Amino acid sequence: MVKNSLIFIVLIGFAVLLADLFVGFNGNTDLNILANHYAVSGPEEVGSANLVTAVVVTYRGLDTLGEVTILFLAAAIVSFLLKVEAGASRNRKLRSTSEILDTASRILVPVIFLFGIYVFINGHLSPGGGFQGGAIIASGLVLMLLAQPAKEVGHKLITLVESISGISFVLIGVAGVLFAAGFLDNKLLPLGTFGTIFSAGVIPVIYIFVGLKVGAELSGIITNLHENQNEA
Amino acid sequence: MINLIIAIVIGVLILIMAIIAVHHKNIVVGIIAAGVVSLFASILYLLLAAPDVAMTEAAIGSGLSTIIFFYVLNKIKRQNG
Amino acid sequence: MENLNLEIITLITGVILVLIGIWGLLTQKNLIKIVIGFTLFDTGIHIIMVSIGYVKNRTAPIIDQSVNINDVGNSVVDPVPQALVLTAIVIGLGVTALMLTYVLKMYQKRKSLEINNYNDLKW
Amino acid sequence: MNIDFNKLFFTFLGLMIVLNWGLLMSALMRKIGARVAKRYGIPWFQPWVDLVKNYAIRSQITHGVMFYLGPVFRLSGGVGLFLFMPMVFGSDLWTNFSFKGDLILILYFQFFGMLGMALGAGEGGQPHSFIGISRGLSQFTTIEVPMTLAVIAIAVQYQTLSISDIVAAQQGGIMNWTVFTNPFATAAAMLSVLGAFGHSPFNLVKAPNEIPIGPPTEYHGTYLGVLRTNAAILHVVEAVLFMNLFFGGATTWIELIVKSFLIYFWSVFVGMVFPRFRIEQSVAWFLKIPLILGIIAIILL
Amino acid sequence: MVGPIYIIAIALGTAFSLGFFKKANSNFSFAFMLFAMAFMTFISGQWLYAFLTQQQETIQIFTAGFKPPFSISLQMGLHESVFLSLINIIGLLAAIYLYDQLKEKGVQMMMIFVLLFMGLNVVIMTRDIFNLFVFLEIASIATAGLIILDKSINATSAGFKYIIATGIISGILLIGIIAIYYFAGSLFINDIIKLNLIYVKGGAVAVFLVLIAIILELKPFPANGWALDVYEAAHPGIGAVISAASASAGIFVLAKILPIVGDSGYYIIGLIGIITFLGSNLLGLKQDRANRLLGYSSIGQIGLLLTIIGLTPYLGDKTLFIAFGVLISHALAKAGLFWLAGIVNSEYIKGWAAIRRKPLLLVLMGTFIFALVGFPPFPSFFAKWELIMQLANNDKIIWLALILIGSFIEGIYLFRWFGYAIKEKNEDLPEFPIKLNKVIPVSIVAAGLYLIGYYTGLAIPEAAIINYIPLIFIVIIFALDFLPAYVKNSISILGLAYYSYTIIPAYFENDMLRFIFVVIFLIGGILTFIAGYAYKGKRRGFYPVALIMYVGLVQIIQAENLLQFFFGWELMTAGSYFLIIRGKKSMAHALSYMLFSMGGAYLILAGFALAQQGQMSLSLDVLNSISNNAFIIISLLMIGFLTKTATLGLHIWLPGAHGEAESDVSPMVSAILLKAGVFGLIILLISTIKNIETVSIVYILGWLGAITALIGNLGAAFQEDAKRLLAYSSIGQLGYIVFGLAMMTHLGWLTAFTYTINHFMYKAILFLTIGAVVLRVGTHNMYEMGGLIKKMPFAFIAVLIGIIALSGVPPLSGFTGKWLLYNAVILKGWYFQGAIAFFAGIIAFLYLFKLISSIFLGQLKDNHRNVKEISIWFIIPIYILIIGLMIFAAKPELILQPMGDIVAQYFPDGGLNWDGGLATTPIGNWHGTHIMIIVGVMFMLLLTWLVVLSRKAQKVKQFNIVYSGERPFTPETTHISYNIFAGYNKALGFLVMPWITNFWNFMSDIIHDTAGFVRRIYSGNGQTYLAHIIIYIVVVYFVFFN
Repeated sequence: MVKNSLIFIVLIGFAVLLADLFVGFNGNTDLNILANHYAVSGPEEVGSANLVTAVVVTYRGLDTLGEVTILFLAAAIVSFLLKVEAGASRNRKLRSTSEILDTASRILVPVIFLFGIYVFINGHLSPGGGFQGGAIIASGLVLMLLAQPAKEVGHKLITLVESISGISFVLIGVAGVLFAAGFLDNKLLPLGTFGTIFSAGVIPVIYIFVGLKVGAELSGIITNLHENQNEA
Repeated sequence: MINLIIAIVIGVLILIMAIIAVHHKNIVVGIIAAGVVSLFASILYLLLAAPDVAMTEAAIGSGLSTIIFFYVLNKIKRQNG
Repeated sequence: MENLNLEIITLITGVILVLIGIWGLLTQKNLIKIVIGFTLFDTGIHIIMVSIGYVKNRTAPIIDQSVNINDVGNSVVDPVPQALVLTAIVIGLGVTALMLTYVLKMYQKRKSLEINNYNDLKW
Repeated sequence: MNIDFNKLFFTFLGLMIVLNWGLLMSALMRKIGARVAKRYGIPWFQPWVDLVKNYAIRSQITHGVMFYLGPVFRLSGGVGLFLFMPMVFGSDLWTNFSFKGDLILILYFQFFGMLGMALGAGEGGQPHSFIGISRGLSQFTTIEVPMTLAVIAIAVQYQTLSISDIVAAQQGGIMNWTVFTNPFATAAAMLSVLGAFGHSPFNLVKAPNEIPIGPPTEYHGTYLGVLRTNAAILHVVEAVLFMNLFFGGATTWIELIVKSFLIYFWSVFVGMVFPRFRIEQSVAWFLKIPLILGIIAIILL
Repeated sequence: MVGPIYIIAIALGTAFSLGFFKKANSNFSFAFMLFAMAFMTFISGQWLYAFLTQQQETIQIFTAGFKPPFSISLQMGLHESVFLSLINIIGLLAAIYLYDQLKEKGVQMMMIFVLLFMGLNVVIMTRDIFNLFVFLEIASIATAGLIILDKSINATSAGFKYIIATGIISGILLIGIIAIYYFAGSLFINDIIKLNLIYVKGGAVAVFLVLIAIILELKPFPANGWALDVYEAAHPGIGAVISAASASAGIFVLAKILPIVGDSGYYIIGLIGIITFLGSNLLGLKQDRANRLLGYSSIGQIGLLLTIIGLTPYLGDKTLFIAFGVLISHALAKAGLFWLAGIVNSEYIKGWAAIRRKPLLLVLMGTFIFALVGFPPFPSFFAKWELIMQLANNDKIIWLALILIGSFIEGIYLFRWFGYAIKEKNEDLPEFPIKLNKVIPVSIVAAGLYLIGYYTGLAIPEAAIINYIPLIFIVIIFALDFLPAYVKNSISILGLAYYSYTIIPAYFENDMLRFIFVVIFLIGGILTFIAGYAYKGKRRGFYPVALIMYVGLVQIIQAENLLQFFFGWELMTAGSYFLIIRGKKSMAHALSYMLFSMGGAYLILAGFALAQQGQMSLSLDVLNSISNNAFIIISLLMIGFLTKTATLGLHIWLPGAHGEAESDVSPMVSAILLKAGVFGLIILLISTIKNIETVSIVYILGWLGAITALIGNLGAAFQEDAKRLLAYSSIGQLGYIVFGLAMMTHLGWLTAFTYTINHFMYKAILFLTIGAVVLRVGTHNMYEMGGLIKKMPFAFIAVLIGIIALSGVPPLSGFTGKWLLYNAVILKGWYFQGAIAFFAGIIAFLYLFKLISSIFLGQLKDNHRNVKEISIWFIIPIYILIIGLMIFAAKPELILQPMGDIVAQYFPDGGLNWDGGLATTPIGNWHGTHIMIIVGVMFMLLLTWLVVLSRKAQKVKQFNIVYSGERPFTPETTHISYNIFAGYNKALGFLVMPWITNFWNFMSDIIHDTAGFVRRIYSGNGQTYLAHIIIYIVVVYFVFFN
């Protein structure tokens, strides 16, 4: 209890710190120069209707690359840690799920997958993008696994998608250095007509790969957790 | 103004849920409460004109994250039993 | 009430959520509860970030019919914090997944979820 | 070095005088001791008899080179001290080779014989010699401390380390003697001389009962003769040293004989009165009273 | 040139492609990964090369084709390229080192490994603060992944602690970043810097959060429990990466964001740094697990770096040089040590004794330890030197002191560990396999340390004049270590002879003072080396270290500036440490030697630093004109030198160190080495002769010297171990020298010089002889010997002459010293001190007699019936020295007159008057030659007299003692040599009670107990560690902001 009181006091101290930090915060009334630039020049420079996407994929593309790398790392570590040592039995005795869930999942999963793909293809036009789409795809996978626990998910497929999309991402970035103004430069492809699917340069392409990659990585994490479900 | 009230209500709910998440003895309840915090947070994001973030938070924070929690918890329970 | 803006409310919510998260991190003995504390902490930070990017009475930074294409600078909120939060959320998921996997592995080895039982390394 | 044969002759003559006086003195002391103990005692010529007898003994054994050299070292120590000691003040002939070195040389040359003797005895087979030597060395170290203080005190007092100069400074009346001008230094030195002569209470080194035989017995015959010769010389030279330092020196041989006898008698007298100390007692004793006297002597400078 | 962006591309491409490979192709995938690492190294290396040699300009790399702040930009400049090269080289070597592990664990680990380095590279290059966050996160997560390489429970729980701690820290960082964005409206670091956010109320807090988060990533004490657990639990190969590469990147990041903080950040960082440096090293003292110890040391070094960064305002443009020196030493040495830990594979530091089965590894370990502690010729030495000098120049004395204290504490545990490696029993320890892929990286970093050390040395003008050729000669000797001892011995002698030939004549012409010392050092060195021929086999490692000592000694003599002097001093310390630790039971003694030497060296360093303060020069002449703090400076330097002369209070290392050393090492470290302290003292006193403070200091010094002489000699009298006896005797003799110097008169100094030369000769004679005897009989204990005079007459004569000389009995040269001493004392008026010195001199007889009689006289022990005379290779140098001694005794004026001329430069009055061979002072006179003749002639006459009388003396067996009245019952009792001064001990033993040893033990106990108490904060509970982090943030915040 003494310890908790101490922690409480420390937390109050921390609260004071945060209060000092935000004491002058009174909401923004205007955009700062940077944001204004993105808002005003973004559409011309990048051609993406969704400014967040413009920032995420192009202006701060390196962050995004880092971000998928983090997921990739997380997936790799999870896979490494939960990897079944050779020789361990893969004794699977799974309870069967209900017919309804099974059937529903058979219909729903492809729809979810398609939705996910839609979300990341339209990332430069509407809310959503690679991450959201990838997460949606992974959710579909979860549903599938819930419905059919015994289903062997193709690890190879996941890895293949993950690797190819990752390499493609990097290659697009490098292509930007070689053929355009810099790493991950958007103008590698023509900007197209503002507001259409085939616009905004390489953003849709990148987002596709991001979406696939994130989807694959999250799926990887989940399947790894799933597969060891039954081994004690 | 309506936005303000919704924000306050949701804010309070978030905090209550957070306290439940931290302090409830049942871990399952805790995990769900944490998921609900994320869900409410995504509503806040919508209010704050951040649909992208809201989507992500909903899909990842309250969705996948909670699922992973449950997977792990489930595994732990099985090993126990 | 005139100072009470939407973003301030959310900011305060975020700050308190951060504090609750830290409280959970520091006081809960159960490993999974600790991870829950961490996710709360993370979510709190995200809320703070988005609040900071908000500009009063503006729309999402997506140029569609509701936005005048010639006056974007005065009609949308700051896209930068949102972009950052997107990144941060995904990172948070990665970290959470990792933590949980570690917890799982620790449990497999020692059959305990009490953090006090993992004190072998010390001094 | 130009060899001055005249000088060498007188030096040798002086050595003979000292030797014979030393032998006689030891006989007198034993006589006095016997009389005090209500015995008749030895005849006065007994030391000469002993000496001749020892030198005459034919059977000789040796335990090795160092054993053999031991007495030589010992006698060299005694003779060397004599050589570096001015005997009679004012006489160029009786000052030996004292101009080659000073008081420091004398202080350190004392060890020459001791060390050699210790080593020689060490090579013998007799275990007791070791005990004796270790005790002797132990005691000797502490004797020297008050002695040194006294020496420093008078060296500072007279601003010289040369013995002849010290004697010269004491000429011109009894009140110029160090014993009166610097009584504490003298007292310290006179107490330490008790140990130097090795009479009771500080004679555990060659204690007749505990170490009945030790080196003096193992060193028989000629060796013993050499040691006896040395003892006779050394006692006189030591007494002369104290005489020179504290009692105005001697301008004639007669004065020398009288003064050295009295100084020597002082140690015998104390020995008659006090019982023997154990070695740690004597070590501690020398570091108390004589040391304090020596320190006072220096503080008073 | 290949653009830096390709580092990212190649790393990511590799990591993503690795997924294609199957486990069966693990060799191929490893090669693939290695290629990526090599390519990254190549890119950074070529940029470094361009910056260094081609005046390449710093470049900015814009991503996405937009200029910052609109897009993320990277920067590649000289500093970036240095850090990238360092990190990538370590990465490449680490990958090679981890070959087996990575191959076995599969592609995931390889991916993680590559990504870690990708993350670190970007962290260094990026100029965008959020990008910094993302890649820091990559690095953290990758580290967390690497930690669990072996999946053990400890590794996993450590990984959990790590990930949750870094999670919190990055959360804090994120809050700070978003707040900075709010205040600055930009994420571009250059923009943020311009805005001076620190002056905005909330902005300051935002900056603080970023700063504290970066600092927390660097694991400041005490909020670093999580990191320590990681170091302990992770595979050492990973520990190396974390300690060397990640920490370097962290330091760079801190430097990068520091301009945002502005000048006010320096103070915080400095304070945090010094607390970390001291705290971490202190706790390291109690640590006996190797990996964790390395963790403490790593954190300590980072603390030092933080301190250096924090002191930037005072260090000025030297900061970079200093930080670089410390960092590079830390990174390379720590990586090397971690890798060694992986090879040795022993949990506890005592188990490292196994390492000496592989001499190369031991040498590598030594290199790293010495580099960490800051010995020459490593970069840390020069860095530390500059650091201390700059601190002194800016009057930051407390910082200076704290840094030296911290370094000292670090030295304690590092050398304790090294001592275990060299000396702890290793028979029971398991063998460890030795693999080429593990040894090569370690060797490369060690070579790097030497190379970089050489170049850092060149960067300092004062150090650039150091002659490295002798050191190269040593390296060659070292490379020839496989040759038999006699070959190396010959080479060494030739080397020293040539060295002597090149430098001695010049000194003879110009500088007699240095001439004396250089002769003692070099000629003494040659003589002791001759004895080395007596050793069979290879004597691995002996010659290089002995030569290091000699080179160091000559450097001290040759030194023209303070740095050179200190360079030589440290070199000499290092060499002698290795010599001393070669002894069979020398572990603890070598440690204590090292600690006193190190402490002394740091005092000297501090003294030098303060002395040159404000003089803009490092020449030795600065000592002449000390004005401020003169008392402190002179005292510091003096105490520093007195540690080497083993003056009372600082002497406790000597008996063991000299006593347990090898037979030909004892004379080196006694007769020769101790003179280094004397030389230092002489230089100091010459320089400060006119300084008012010297008067009071030398008065104390005089008492110290006299009492040291007494206690040293008394201690010797009670020894049963022959070599320890001589060791104590050295303490006493050095006490005389110090005493003589302290008198600050012509005669006093002449005494000191005489003793210096004398002690060199007779102590060399005695130590060589006794050492040779010990080699024959196999024991140091005098009571286990006896009667050896018949077996080794040459040895006996040598010892006899040695002890007569040492005791000061006329006519040998010891008396010269005594005579001068007492004349000096009386003229100076130091009567009591003189009396004490005299008393000490007489006590010398006790131990000298014990020495010679116990060993050579008395009864021959049964097991020595067949021993032979000591080796001819000992006899030769011994008798050469005896000849020297005799010449000095017979013709003292040959040496004393020139010495008088030297001393007259400093003390023109009160010298000796020479009239032929007759020396006179105002009070005394002495004719060495004549006394020798008189005594000789008299002795011969008397000997003849005895021989004439008893020429037929019959040689009998020892126990044929019929002339003694009493026969011993058993022969065993006839040689009494154990505790023969029992009575004396009873009376005076209280003087040699181990007060001083107890005092130092007490100090040591207190420090260790403190460490033991404080380190309980590391409870092992991850949650507690989190609490530490939060508390740390709050406390630092309130300390600096309110």
